[in-house]
Amino acid sequence: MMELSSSFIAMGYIMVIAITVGAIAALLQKDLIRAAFLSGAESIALAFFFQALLAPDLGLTQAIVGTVLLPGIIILGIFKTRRTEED
Amino acid sequence: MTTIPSNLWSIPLIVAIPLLAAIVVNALYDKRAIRYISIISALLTLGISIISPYGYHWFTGHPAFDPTTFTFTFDPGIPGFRLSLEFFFGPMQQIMIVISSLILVFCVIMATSGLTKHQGPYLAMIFLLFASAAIIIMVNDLYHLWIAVEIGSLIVVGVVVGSGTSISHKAALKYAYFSAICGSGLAIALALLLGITGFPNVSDVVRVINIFGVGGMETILYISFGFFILSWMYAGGLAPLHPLKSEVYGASYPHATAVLQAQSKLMLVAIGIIMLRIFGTLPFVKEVMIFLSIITMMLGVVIALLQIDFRWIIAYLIISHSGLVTLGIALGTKEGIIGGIFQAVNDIIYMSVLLFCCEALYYFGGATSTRGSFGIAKKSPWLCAAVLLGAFAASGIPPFNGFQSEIILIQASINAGFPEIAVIILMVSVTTLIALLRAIYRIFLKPPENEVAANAQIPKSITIGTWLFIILTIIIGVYPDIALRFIVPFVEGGFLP
Amino acid sequence: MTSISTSYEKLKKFLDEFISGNGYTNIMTGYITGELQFLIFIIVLAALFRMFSFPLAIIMLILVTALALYFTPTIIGVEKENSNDLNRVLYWFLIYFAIIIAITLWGG
Amino acid sequence: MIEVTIQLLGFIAAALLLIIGIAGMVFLDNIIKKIIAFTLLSDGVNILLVAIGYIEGGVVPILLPGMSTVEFTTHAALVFPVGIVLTNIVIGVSTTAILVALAIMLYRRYGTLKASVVLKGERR
Repeated sequence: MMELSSSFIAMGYIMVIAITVGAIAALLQKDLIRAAFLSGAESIALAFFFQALLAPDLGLTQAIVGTVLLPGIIILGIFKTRRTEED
Repeated sequence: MTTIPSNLWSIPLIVAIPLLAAIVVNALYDKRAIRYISIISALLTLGISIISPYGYHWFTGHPAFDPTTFTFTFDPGIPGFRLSLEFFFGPMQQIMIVISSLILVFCVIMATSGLTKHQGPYLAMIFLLFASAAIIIMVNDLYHLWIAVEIGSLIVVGVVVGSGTSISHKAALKYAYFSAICGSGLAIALALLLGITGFPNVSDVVRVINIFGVGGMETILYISFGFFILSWMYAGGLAPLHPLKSEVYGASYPHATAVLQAQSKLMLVAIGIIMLRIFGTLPFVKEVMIFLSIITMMLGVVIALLQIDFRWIIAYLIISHSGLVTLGIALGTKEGIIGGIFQAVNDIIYMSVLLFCCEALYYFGGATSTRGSFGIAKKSPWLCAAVLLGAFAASGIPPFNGFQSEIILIQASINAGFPEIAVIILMVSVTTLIALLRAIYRIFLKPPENEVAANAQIPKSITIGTWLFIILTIIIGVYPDIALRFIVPFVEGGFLP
Repeated sequence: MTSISTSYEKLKKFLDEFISGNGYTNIMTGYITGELQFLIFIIVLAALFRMFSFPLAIIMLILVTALALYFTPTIIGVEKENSNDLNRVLYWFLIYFAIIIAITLWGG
Repeated sequence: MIEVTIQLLGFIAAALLLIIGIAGMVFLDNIIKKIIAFTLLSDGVNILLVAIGYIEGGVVPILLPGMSTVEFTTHAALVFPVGIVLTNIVIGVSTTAILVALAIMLYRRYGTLKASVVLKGERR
């Protein structure tokens, strides 16, 4: 039991770092498509975190919505407008 | 006392009929049949809300837990902890829903009588807007409160987009953007309350806070209150977030604005009363609410003086008068709450008169700017009379309904020990008259300089709607008990029977 | 704080611009009414501070009256503040969040 | 010294995401970037809600065979936040879709995605 919870916490640290780095990296990109994909990567980490927080169904939903649906909508918008951020 | 129904048949219908109508109308898209379907479903909603008895409805159907006897019960009279999501339909809810579904009927008739072409999705949005308003006034649990605020703001965006100009797209984007932030804030507030008390039901939250206290959790309660205030500000258009809401009112069609303003008044009343019930015992809470409403009244009415378009004048006046509504609720006394809710009812009615007159101006070629003078009084004297009566009602002149609620509010503020607030209410009503008469003089009464459409035909629905609401203002103004007998029992009975 | 003569000059300049017609646009009545209304609103609002403490309210009243007279015409500033620019609304929003965070830290 | 639990890490992640999301929504100029920042903010709210419902040493709120009711009610994590979060995810998707659609409409009219140009206040 002890082993499991400590490995959970170690996973939690990794996930917090992954979420933060993913979020900041997504907002700092000039290329908007890359930003959308990075926000999807952040969502994967978030889905694992939901798993650790005893909500596995939310993990599944977040994995599908956050990595496919949301970046898909945003990329659709980017194709209809422009790909890079103007100064 | 008669038994209160615990699984009322009408509450699901009031919510479901607009939802079904929205789905059907959206699917039909461009057919002629949508006119009849939408009018029939609006009339059905009106009829159900008139004949419905009072009572509860519990979604998910779980019983309440009675902590004294350790049993489960469906009896609403027992103060147990509710495990399901609770809706309540009482007298106050009835008058609010009746008035707003009356507006919905006329709005639907006007929308289908020929300003736009692809009106299926647009009408669907209007129905969903009404549904969100009906949910939020009946709701007694935080989960549905949050859902209704979120869905309601998304639907506002949809209605504004339906007007189809670039300024309405901009207004919609801004509003959607803030709905994102403020909806998240309301979710946080809800989560904090849930964390403190463990119950999603508002009555249970209040009971837990009263019985067990908050035990050193005042800070968390204050943070939750802060997020609640945030969603109150943005859902009802209070200062300093009022530019968003006024832009929404001004950028959409006037008939849609009638439903929009009804929805936001209902939101103000519902969220305000829930805030008062949960946080009312904390120090500084009422003061914060009073300051917000005074600043809203002041800014709304001053900015309305500076506008040069009739639509925008009405938009800012709606903002200012929602400050009056919130002021009554924020005072926290019984008299004040009666005045606030009564003001909300009256406000919805007389603003609808002005908005319907504004809609009629579209048939004269959109002559709503106060820059030109169009001399519309000569072409359509009845319209001019209607708009003048609406302006008098809005500024609280005695035979109309605005007077009755404002006098209650003034008395309530004097009795609560704030004569300054009474002065401010008087100034707001006088300034409303100035702002409206300035525009009415330029557009209607001044000899014409600009050419407008010579013999425009105003549709009968607008004329009937305008005069029906004017008659309502006069009836409520002469016999205020018609409206007060719905509102007073709600307040005297400690908010819930 | 200004002396009486300079505030008199300010008031005179303000009136002159109105009379000569190059002060504001064609809705001068609205502007003048709005200006007066706004000043009185602010003064009444300052009086409402007695809800917290009475001496503070008197100080507020005097301060606000002096400042309002010094900064006339205030209505231009009010109008600018009430523009529906996204960034301006976001500014109020940030201030609001700052208040919430301050409450959090203050309450410990 | 505060003991580090998975719940505390959840709160930290929520706070970080909320701060990053708000900062992105306020300070970035590109409308699409603002929308991405909104999805981050919504994620932050979701994880805050789920972390509030977490119980240390608890179990997933699913009644498995062989588990007594008492054991379940004392150990299961709260279900209500999960319901809220599920709704919030769906609402977040629809809000994002609406925001992107409006951004496309405004891009067609103005030819730029800069919020400071498109969403400037107008004198009326």
